[in-house]
Amino acid sequence: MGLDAILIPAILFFALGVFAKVIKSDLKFPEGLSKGLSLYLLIAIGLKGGAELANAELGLAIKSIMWAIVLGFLTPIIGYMILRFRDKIDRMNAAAITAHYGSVSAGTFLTAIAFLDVSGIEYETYPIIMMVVMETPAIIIGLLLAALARKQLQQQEAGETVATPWKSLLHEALTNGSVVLLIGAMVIGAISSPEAMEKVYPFSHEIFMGVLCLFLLDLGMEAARRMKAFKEVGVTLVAFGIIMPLIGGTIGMVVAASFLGFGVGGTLLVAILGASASYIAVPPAMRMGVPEANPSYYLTLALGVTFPFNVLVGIPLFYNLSIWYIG
Amino acid sequence: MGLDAILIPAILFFALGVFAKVIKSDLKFPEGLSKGLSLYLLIAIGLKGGAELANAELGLAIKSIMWAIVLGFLTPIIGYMILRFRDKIDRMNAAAITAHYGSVSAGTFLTAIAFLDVSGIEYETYPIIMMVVMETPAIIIGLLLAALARKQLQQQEAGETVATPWKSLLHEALTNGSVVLLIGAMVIGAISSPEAMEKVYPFSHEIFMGVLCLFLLDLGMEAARRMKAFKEVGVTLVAFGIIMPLIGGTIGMVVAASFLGFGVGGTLLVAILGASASYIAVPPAMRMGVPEANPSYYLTLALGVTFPFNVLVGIPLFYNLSIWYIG
Amino acid sequence: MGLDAILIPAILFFALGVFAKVIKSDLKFPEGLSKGLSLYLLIAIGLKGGAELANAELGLAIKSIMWAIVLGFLTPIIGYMILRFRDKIDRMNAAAITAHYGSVSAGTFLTAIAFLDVSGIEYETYPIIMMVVMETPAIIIGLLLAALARKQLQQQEAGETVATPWKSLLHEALTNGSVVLLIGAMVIGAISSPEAMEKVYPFSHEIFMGVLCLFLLDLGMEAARRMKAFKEVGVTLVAFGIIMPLIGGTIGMVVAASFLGFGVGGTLLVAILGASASYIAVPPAMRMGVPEANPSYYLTLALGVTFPFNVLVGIPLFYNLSIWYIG
Amino acid sequence: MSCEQRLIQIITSNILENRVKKLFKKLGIKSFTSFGVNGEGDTGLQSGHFDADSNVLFMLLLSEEKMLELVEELNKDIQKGYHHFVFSLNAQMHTPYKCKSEV
Amino acid sequence: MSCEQRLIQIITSNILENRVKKLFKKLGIKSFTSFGVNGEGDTGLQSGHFDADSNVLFMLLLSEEKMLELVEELNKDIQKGYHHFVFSLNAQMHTPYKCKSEV
Amino acid sequence: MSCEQRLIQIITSNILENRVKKLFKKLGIKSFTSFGVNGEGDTGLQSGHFDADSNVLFMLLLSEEKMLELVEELNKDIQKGYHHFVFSLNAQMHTPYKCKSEV
Ligand SMILES: Nc1ncnc2c1ncn2[C@@H]1O[C@H](COP(=O)(O)O)[C@@H](O)[C@H]1O
Ligand SMILES: Nc1ncnc2c1ncn2[C@@H]1O[C@H](COP(=O)(O)O)[C@@H](O)[C@H]1O
Ligand SMILES: Nc1ncnc2c1ncn2[C@@H]1O[C@H](COP(=O)(O)O)[C@@H](O)[C@H]1O
Ligand code: NA
Ligand code: NA
Ligand code: NA
Repeated sequence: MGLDAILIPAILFFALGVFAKVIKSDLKFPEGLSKGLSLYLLIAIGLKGGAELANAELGLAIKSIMWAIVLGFLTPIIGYMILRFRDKIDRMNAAAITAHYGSVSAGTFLTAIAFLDVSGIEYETYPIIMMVVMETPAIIIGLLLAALARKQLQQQEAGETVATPWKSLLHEALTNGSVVLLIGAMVIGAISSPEAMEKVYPFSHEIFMGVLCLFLLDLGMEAARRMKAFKEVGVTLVAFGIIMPLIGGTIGMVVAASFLGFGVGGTLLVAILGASASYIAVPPAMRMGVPEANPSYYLTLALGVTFPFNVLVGIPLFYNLSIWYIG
Repeated sequence: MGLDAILIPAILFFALGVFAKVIKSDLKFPEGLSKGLSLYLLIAIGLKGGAELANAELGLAIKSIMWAIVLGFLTPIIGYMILRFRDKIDRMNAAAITAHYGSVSAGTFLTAIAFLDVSGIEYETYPIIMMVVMETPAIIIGLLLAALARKQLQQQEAGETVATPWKSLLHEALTNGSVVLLIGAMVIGAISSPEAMEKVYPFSHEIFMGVLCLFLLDLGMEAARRMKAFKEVGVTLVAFGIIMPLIGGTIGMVVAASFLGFGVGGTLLVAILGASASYIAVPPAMRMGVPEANPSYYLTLALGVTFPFNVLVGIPLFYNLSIWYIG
Repeated sequence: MGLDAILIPAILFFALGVFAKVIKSDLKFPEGLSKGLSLYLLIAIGLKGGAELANAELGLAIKSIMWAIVLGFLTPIIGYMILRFRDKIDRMNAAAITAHYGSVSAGTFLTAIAFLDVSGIEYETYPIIMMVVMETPAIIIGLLLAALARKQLQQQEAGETVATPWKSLLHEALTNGSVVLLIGAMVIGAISSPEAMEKVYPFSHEIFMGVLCLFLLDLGMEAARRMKAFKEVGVTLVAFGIIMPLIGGTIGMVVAASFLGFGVGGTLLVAILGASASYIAVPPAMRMGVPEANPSYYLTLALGVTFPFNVLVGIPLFYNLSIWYIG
Repeated sequence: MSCEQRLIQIITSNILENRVKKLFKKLGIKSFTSFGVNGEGDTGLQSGHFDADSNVLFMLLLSEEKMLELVEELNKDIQKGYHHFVFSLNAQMHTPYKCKSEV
Repeated sequence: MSCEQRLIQIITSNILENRVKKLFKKLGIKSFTSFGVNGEGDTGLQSGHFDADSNVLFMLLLSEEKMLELVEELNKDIQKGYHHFVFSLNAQMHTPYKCKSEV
Repeated sequence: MSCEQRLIQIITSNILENRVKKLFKKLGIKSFTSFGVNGEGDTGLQSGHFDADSNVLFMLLLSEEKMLELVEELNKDIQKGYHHFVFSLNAQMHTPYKCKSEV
């Protein structure tokens, strides 16, 4: 599988976005367009997941959900240990950054689905449910690590101990807009009658791929814009943004293939769940819950490093690895 | 007909929007998205109405239009008398508020159409023409009542009499953006050749239901946000926001079934015309023509009380009432 | 071919937009919507052109491109000579204005395609490639004429000679957002597999005509808004805005029919390439490269005069002329 | 080169946008800046969903005298019940050719 | 009729919008204007693509005392690490009925 | 804790946005706020439909000296024919850590 694999419109539009900014084109999206597109994509994927859920095997669904939670807790802890190795990155930033890797980038996940759709490869739909589940555990781990760090810092400084406002932070994590939208759309997709859903399909299914192209074009420009901050972010973090998806993706692949018994398609999707870093659900939670961390770090990593890496390298890589691993 | 009836995606998305705000989610639509969606919906419904109009029976069409005008004049007058009973609400606010009930909420009307479409119930299309017609009479009544009130107030205060600038106010009412868009799209739908219209259908018809879902999601959030103002608005007005649609809807039902001879589907639609309160066309007209009234009152009522009431209760209620009434 | 020809939804929506502003309706599009719509249209036309390009005859494609370049250079020079006749318009404004006429209005071109599609008339697709090519030569001519003018002025004033920053201006012209988007979408359309493209079609092809209607509605309003500036712009320029498309369109027609051997459909499209004036790609280049010119002039001409003239008169006119010319 | 001017800002409902623009025209004011804003106030929530619940903010640099004329016109409107929220600040204009002309 | 007030402007992340509104509520401030802005600063690029990289600007006309109360509350937040960018200017309020009431 | 600064506002065409940002970079200015606005002026209607007829407003808090440097740079541009609309106001900065650093 060569270059051909990524010659699908969605990925090409992403590349076009990056290219436009690299040649310093003045191409620009109007305010609000990307927000609108990402609302659309979350609803569409939620409806799709819900409709599938209605036909899902309960046992495997529950098993998937449990593994999703494990993934969501495990990846950030590994990430944190890497970032804290030799005290490279301070505690607060390490906590905030790694939380992003425990969660998921819907854009990357959808690109992987587009990749499978266009290549005509079948895939299990449980990963869609896993994606929804994975939005929150990572946030909780991030807040927890930050709270611990905060305590340690305050003991060192012997200053007054500021209690972490757990209740409001957890509320924030669980009522995050994208979480509510995904779960809501999923429930609607599951309880609506198939006839009713069919009327929504031209909107949610048929134009989906085209809307994804538009979204990725914009994200390509945004990724390239973020790349300018590489210098400020430093080589350690940029390296982390490439190593972490490799680790997370490998764990995801093993979980999907060995523990959930998925085929190549489903395995690629879980690998991408593991590999990708959230840039919609987690950043707000960290802004709110870990104000001491610098948003520039985590946004640059998630959008400027890991996202383009996954779209351009991660998807074909884990696709080939999955074929090899599953045999 | 039980809960099932409202388990259609459009209504579920509305409920999701309300739910999101009730649990204080930070879900948010970007600036301009709802304005864009509502432009789309007006165009789509206009085109549909126009295409149908081309095949309409002239006699029944004219009869429908005349009854629409009657409804548009009658409901606000009834509403005004209710609000002025024992001087509960001052004249200016009473005039401005009731004007909204003589006009129509396109969102509610479209939800009723979605309800019928999904349930596979046939309906007459004359109500679409009636909807367009009903946008203006109510505005005129509102301005008239306010002008009378203004005169009375000025006589009491014995101050200088400010003449109501009728010409500019009527111009405003008749050139209101949504009125122009609806009538314009209707004319275009009527005079364009069927082959030409077919090229527009994927946009105006096929993705319609999905766009409506998105719109209702946003309106659900907006309705919930408005509910917070209940306290300021007071119990009288909130009660009015529930009683008025019951009255208006009943009148509409009788008109449709007894005077226009519509079936259950068409009767439901006219009932909803009577029951719903405008939040797009009338508020601007009142802001302009009755500046003395408080926009917070009429927006809270139309969007925060009557709209959710109609979507969640009114539609299934009048559907069942129509079945019962028609026999 | 009478009035019938322009009774297609796209043109009717344009007329509705003009009408709305003429009757001073408060109809308004939300911020960013027209920018979003025009991004969509550029992508859709680019993809279409690219897919066609993959099947194009190389010889004719190259010949078309060369004639496109000739057209792009020729029309602005003719325009400049007209405007400078008896020193009617100063050099800087003449240079900036005529550059717009060498380039193309995508909106007009798409309306012409809609016109052909709806009328069931076949057309060559080379004009789509020509459209992309024509975006830049005109900009270069405009900058060149302005640079010459600047030199002359400075010699007259004996002031310090400000060198024209050619490198940055050419960079600007070649990396202009709409140019990058069009060429990028074209390349993507050409290299993506037909199966992949098919998934994008519901978005890029099927809803296309409807989106175009929405866009033209907005542009109709904008055109009417610009017409108010007629007085400031003066009768010479307004006349120029009508004469120039007649000249450019005639040249385009001759090129298409006599030198490229196109049928009526393709000839109409090239005539429209010649007749139309850019309002997306060229104005930024002129703002940047010819700051001495008044944007009010060229925006009023391109949007308020030539665009409505072409949509309402030019398309049917050149259609009939093409039939007559080709015989 | 710079000069003293007043920066006047007017926040009003989208619906009244043209009404205010007509006042500008009446006073011969040809230059202004405007943009959409949200807000809350006596007239409730202006959340920007529809024209009726959107606000617009006008920003104008004017001479003190012109500003006072404009304030007077706006106040006539306010007395009729229209809610225009109007305030002004001292500003220094730095665009040279904007200092020469009045208005 | 006009009166002296302070115009305070607060630029913060979209994410913190509700946090700031709660402060308004706490201090009994019911009227304000807000709109979305982009920016760059110590916390990097805020390009307006997602909620997390969008800013909001609050604009309030307040009495000097009320403004100081608000600044104090905001500074408590800033000490916790939140990035609120806050500044104020002298303004003259021209809407008559807005001069009578405090807040 | 607060300090005196200048609030400078620059209104220019969207097309010139990057041009102005380059000036910021040249002067070592890393923090600013910006948003899209509409307007009318000598160069006609800027109604926000396309990039070419949209305006952008930059808002910067700077020290007096830095502001004058920026104004000087902008004026060079203005002399070339570019239409930047530039004015400034006295402001008081209330975010404590923004007072320590210059720029
Ligand atoms: N004190 C204030 N500070 C800032 N903006 C205000 C203030 N009062 C009112 N506004 C704005 O003016 C609009 C109308 O105010 P009101 O007439 O009080 O409803 C509101 O929606 C706000 O955008
Ligand atoms: N000096 C400044 N002038 C104008 N806006 C600023 C300035 N510093 C910060 N900001 C705004 O405040 C936001 C947060 O700033 P910061 O905390 O420095 O990242 C930025 O995104 C800008 O919108
Ligand atoms: N007196 C003014 N007050 C407010 N904004 C202005 C003023 N003059 C110009 N502008 C803004 O600056 C832009 C360019 O102005 P101009 O160079 O006069 O066309 C306009 O589109 C307005 O947004
Ligand atoms: Na992950
Ligand atoms: Na009604
Ligand atoms: Na041309």
